[in-house]
Amino acid sequence: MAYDKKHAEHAPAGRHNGHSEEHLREKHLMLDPLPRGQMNDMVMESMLEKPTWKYWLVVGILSFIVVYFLFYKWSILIMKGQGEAGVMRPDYWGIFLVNTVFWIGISHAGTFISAILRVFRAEFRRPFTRAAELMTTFGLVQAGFSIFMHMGRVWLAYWLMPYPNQRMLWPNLHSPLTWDLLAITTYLLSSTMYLFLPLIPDVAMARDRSTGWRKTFYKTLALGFRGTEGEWTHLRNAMNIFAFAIIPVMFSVHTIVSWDFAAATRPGWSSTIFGPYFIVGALHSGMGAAIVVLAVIRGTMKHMKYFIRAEHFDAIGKLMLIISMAWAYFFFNDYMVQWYGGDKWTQQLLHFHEAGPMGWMWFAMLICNVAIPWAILWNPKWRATPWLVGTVGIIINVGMWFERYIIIPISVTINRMPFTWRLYEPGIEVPMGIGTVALFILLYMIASKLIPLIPVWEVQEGQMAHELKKFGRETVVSVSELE
Amino acid sequence: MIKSIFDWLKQPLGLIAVGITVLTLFSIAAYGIYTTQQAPEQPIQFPHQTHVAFGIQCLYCHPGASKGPAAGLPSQAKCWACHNQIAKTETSALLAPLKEAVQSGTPIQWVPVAQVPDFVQFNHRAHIAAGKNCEDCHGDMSKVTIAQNPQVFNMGWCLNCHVESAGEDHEKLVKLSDCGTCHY
Amino acid sequence: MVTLSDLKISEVKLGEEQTGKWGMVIDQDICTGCQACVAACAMENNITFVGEEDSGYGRSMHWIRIERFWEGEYPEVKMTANQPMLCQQCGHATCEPVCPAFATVHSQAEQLNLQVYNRCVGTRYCANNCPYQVRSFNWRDYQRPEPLPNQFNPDVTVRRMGVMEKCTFCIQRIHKAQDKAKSEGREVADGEFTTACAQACPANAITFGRVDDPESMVSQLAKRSHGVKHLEELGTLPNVTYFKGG
Amino acid sequence: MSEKFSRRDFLKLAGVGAATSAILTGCGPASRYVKREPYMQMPEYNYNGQSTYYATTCRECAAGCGLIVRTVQGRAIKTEGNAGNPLNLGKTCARGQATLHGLYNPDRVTDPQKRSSRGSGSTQVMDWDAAIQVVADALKNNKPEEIAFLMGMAPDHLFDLVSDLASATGMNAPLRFGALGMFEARATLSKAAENLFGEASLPFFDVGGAQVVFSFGANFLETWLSPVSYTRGFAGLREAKTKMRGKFVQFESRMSQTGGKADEWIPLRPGTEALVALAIGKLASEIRGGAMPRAFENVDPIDTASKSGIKLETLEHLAGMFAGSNGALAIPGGPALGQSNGLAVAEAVLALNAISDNFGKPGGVYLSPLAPNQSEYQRPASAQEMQEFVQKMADGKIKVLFVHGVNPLFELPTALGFGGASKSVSQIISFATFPDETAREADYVFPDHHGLESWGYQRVATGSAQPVLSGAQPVVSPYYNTRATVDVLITAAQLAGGSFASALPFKDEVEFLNGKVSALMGEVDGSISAPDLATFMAYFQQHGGYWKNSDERVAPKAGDALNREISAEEAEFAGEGEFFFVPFVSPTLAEAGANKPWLQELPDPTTTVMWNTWVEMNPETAHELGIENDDVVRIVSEAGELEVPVYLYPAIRPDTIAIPFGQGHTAYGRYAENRGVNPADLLGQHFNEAGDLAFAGMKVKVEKTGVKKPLSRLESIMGVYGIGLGEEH
Repeated sequence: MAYDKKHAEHAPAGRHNGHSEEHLREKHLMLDPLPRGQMNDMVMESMLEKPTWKYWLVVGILSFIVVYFLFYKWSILIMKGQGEAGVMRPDYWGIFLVNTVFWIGISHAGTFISAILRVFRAEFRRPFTRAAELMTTFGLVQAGFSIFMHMGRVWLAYWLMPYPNQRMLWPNLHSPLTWDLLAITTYLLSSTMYLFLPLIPDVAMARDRSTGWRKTFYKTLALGFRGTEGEWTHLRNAMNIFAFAIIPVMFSVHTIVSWDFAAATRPGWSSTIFGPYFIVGALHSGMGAAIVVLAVIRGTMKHMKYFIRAEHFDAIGKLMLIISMAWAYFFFNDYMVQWYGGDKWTQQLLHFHEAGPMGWMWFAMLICNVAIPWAILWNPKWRATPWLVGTVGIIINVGMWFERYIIIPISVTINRMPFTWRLYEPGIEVPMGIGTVALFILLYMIASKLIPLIPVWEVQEGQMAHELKKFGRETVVSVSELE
Repeated sequence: MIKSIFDWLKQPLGLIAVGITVLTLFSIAAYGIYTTQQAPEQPIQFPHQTHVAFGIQCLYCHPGASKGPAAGLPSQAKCWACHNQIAKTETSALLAPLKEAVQSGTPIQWVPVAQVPDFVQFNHRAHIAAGKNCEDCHGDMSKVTIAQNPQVFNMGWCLNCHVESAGEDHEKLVKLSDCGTCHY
Repeated sequence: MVTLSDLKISEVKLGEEQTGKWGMVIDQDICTGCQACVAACAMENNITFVGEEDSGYGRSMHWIRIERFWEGEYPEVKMTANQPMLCQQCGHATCEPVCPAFATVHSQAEQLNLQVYNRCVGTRYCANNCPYQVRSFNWRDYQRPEPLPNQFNPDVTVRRMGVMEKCTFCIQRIHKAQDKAKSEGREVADGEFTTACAQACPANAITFGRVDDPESMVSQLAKRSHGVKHLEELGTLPNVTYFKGG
Repeated sequence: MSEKFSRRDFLKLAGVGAATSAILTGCGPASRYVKREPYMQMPEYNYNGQSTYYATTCRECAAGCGLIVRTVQGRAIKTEGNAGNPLNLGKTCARGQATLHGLYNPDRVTDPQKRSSRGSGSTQVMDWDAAIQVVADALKNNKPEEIAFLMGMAPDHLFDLVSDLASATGMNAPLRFGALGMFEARATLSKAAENLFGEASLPFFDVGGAQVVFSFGANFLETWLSPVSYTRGFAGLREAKTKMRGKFVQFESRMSQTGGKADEWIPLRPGTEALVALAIGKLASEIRGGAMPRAFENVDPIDTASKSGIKLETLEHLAGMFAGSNGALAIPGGPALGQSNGLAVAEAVLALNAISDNFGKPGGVYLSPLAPNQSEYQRPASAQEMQEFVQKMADGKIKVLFVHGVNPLFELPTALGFGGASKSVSQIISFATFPDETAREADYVFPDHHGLESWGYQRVATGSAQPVLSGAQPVVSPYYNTRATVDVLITAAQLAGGSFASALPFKDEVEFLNGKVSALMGEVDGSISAPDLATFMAYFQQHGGYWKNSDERVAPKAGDALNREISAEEAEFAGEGEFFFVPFVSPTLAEAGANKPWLQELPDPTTTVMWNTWVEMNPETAHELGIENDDVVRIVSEAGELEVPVYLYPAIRPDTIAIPFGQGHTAYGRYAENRGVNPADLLGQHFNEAGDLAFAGMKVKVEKTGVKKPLSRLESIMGVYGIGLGEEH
């Protein structure tokens, strides 16, 4: 049942013209179907493969980082107070909120890839929707953690939830933060369900191919899915509803996050364009993160080179390029509007961004978010090189983190009371931020051993629906509508 | 390993064990909360009912209530003013601590019963002036020995009364439901 | 149990103009910057000190601070008029709508911006959104060793780690004066009490009183032509008037 | 379940429950299990939960402002000014507000102590009987002329008691000294008054009534003489209620907090104050016309302009301003007087007032009224007198030294050698409330009450138009096992017997006070009057003192103020170095505030630095030397050297540096110890003609150390100075 690598990567060269069969196979779709059983086995094998010592080493290191940097430091933070972090007047908000926005941004690409591309029936999405959806959930976990780290009295966080009480006290619905919490909770719940629905057939498949505790585990998760026609219909309906419903949720979440800033009276924050700007920014970092995840999965897990191919990197690379352009547009737009506004504090802030002590970060942000993606993703060959696109993904994420850092602690340095201006120097936030990254990776590594990272039924569905047909001398892709 | 634990827990015995654990935790929590609502131990088992039965007014010993924020505890000099004329003071074991305190000049360490947290700025005077009686909040002292709270002094209880007493008077309602009336 | 609908006033009318009740006038021309108000405020309101390191890193807890800038170059250098900056008790405050927990709310009764310490969860949004930057946060559980706590004012809550605090216009004094006046069956007279800062100020640069009473000292002073309100252009309706003088 | 078990269980579980509910609901500490102590005997004027207010006197400096202290259940909560006291009319400065941090300071001396060896931290607690015996033995076993008292600047009841004791027994007369008096150059001021007006009194400047005020170095809004009173005067100068808004010009080389409020700040070259004053006098006299007064004959304005660094046009403009005003007032003070020619400066500036003819007129110069129970002005010791005293100590002529209310090891310049001379004194007994440097070098510390715990009175030296005797009473009962020094001395004198016992025939402090104050009963025009002593004393305590109802300021006899020759020499500077050195008293800390944490946390009014010492340096100069903010530099004078971080101060002459006095303690409690430096370490033994230290007459060198020590500033270095914002547009 071993899958022959040659089959995929070194397809016999017999090209006639640009529309040759092989060309189509390579460029667009996985039109080199394998038997269903074999494909299922490949996915199972990638999951059940006995972890190497390297895997355990990485898991060990990450666990240590999570336990020490995230939870131990957090307990210190809770006991000793926010003074352990670098926040002060006027930088009341620091890296914790930078990380919150950053992780929410990352979580966006998951939904974007799986919901929007599903709604628009972008076929190339099929093999990596699962990995992207996992990113949504895992990213939101980090975002939630970061928000709780930020709170001065986190043990009272439940006050932000509306619950009936004798004191007639409710959360303030005027506050963007209340909506933040509601939106993030909604998003976390809906994206988890949206992750779970397409997972059902795959865990059902896994259930049928595993023994021991895994069988119990998958049996519980599969909810008794047997693959009858009725079940498929229900599943498809549910997924369709969710795919459509989660899109506005996704847009609302980051718009609401942007309100935290846009609704404030601070110079540089009070901007009407922050909503779409933040969404595009979120997609920018999210796509970057997704491509990194894909590159890592492809590079480290067995059989993944069949499922995740250069053509997918090419497709996502194009998307990244477009999003980078959109981001540049919004950035420029925001900048121009603020600059033309001529408010003296905003002028001061813009000047501080570029020429202040953290000016290097402003330029680094532009290089990472615009210059490098444009230079590399323009080239189809480079775009189809997984490690290169993955590197660009990392660079974009660094740039987007810088962007949030500039928007939060650097921008709040400049306010309307020059007597209070002060530069932020992070403290315990840095190790705790690293802790969230470690937890994110760790969750992925655990997930890769527990659930199929490739939605194998979706891939099969795509392969069934598409077929190469010859019309005379032309080879074309035929599509049969399944849904 | 994990499976075996799961399996064991699914047995009737396992289910019972789970039930007992949950019940124990719940009981401890409930008991902990219950105990906080009990009257604490006092240095002297002060019989309020006896004093009330003699017709002593609340304000005789707690005169601050009508004048300012705190009702206050009577000084032992005040206790002694009556008690040194009462023969029983010499004999009663209950009163021995009082005698001891007065003679040695050490203050009596009462444990406060009716308390609000530090962040609540309570003023007795305003409540007495508004026509509230002591027993409305502190219960009927003719029925208890050492003071006991008839209810928990929590915000819902305070606010309920505030809103009710405001009635239809909008201005009064504004004042009585303002956060700054009690919290600053 | 009372429900929300029983409380007609609980629908806080944010964004509506408030008339203002208590106000302050500060004459910067006679403020000497002596810090007596700062010390008086700290003593009255149980404000903690934070030590050298934290105070140098923008974590001092002053509810009132005196700002001064420089004009010109040596030898024609001038210190600008000292500017005591404290909570402006805005009629339309930017701190209020952003608090998710209603910990900073507008007092409908006293027309002040309240900070309800026990409701504060420490998101610090209010401080971020305050254009005057006059809020201070309890970054740590700052310890005041025994017997310093003997000095605590029992009328003011001692704040703990993780809550925001700010100038209250000495609301405890407002309540005390009102309570006293009520017990005597009269209204609070102008000048009967004042805030700790105004009381201490050796130059009498701070005047406190009812801005809704046209006869009060503070209203009379505020009528002077050269009074300014800081950042009024933001629509915050501040209740502190400054005289730049000079 | 046994009773015992149930109780323990109950407490434990209740504790857990309370802690849990505290955490989950955010309700603060569950104070349910606190104990509450009622009064054993409630004072009749007390109510539960109600404040009681007591009038007393502020002891934070020697000005003698009246205080009203709010107490609740025996704890002092807040100090306010006593609105009845004519000196401060209900106002206080920051130090008066923070006096409670002294009362409840965690580092007070709690019991009488015997020190195992001088300077060591190990002490042995004594009981008061033994302590008093020590004092009695010290009095008895030494010759009276070998016993000396060193006291704080305040002319209070203890000073009267010790003066009485000294005059009756032949002991050395008590010396009053304070760094504030040294930096104010009080001796120079009263000497100049003596020279000009024939009366060695403290002049009083009616700033509030003036139209134009020229201040030569007088930092009257900070610590000078009576800052609260002078601040009120300043407000009067500025307020345009019945007159035009008055103008204010400050002449000084480093902009003080007072100078910061000036309309015109004139950075003259240190040492040329007398010249400038005389030149302005000459130019103003020319404008006024008539014969040129003799006082101004010697000076050449053109020469003055070049020497002082002030343009001639500026001098002319200032002279025009001074001559053209109906109410011009010139004030000498501070560093201008603390120079070798300080007396000439004081005379020249006082003489300026003669042009304006304002002696004894509103907005002019008066002589301060004497306090009600005072017969002549009692000047605190000048630095030169202190030096003579130190010499006496060093020569072994002093066997027993009592120290109260002053910390000479910190306040006196090291160069005067108090530390070395004290080794020749066989017994040093300190009555310090706080464990300061001198107390650490003392053999015994017999702590006095804090000012808010003690009885007494204090004469107001200046600042009020009415004669004022501020009264003090305990507002709280003593927190620690301390005892009033007056009581200690009375009891010890009884024990010592002989002339000591007969000099102090009192039962206790209160009897002594009654005796002193009762003399006022018969006086007319007093603020209080009563037929009997008990009532009179009750009023005295209730109102916070006794004062006359009438203005008793004395108009100085201006006679020949203008017809004396005044030296027009420049000051001489000691030491080598390129910088003039200006030490100044920290306006928030003053000489004894460093142990009060909230005073440490108060930003300095000019630099906003907290919790540390800095050296002010002109940015241009610093730039040339390659020095930046927070760079630690070594300042070297002929007397010593110290290392201190730099504050680039835009309002200081490029050839001048300045360091605040107030920090640099090696003892004095956790908030003061090992914090900052003491600029008095740099001062040499140079005095002016009046005996004041020429503290502003030093030249120093500045060396880089390469170390950085960030100063804690309230201000933003970015927002205020534009540093770190990036280069200009």
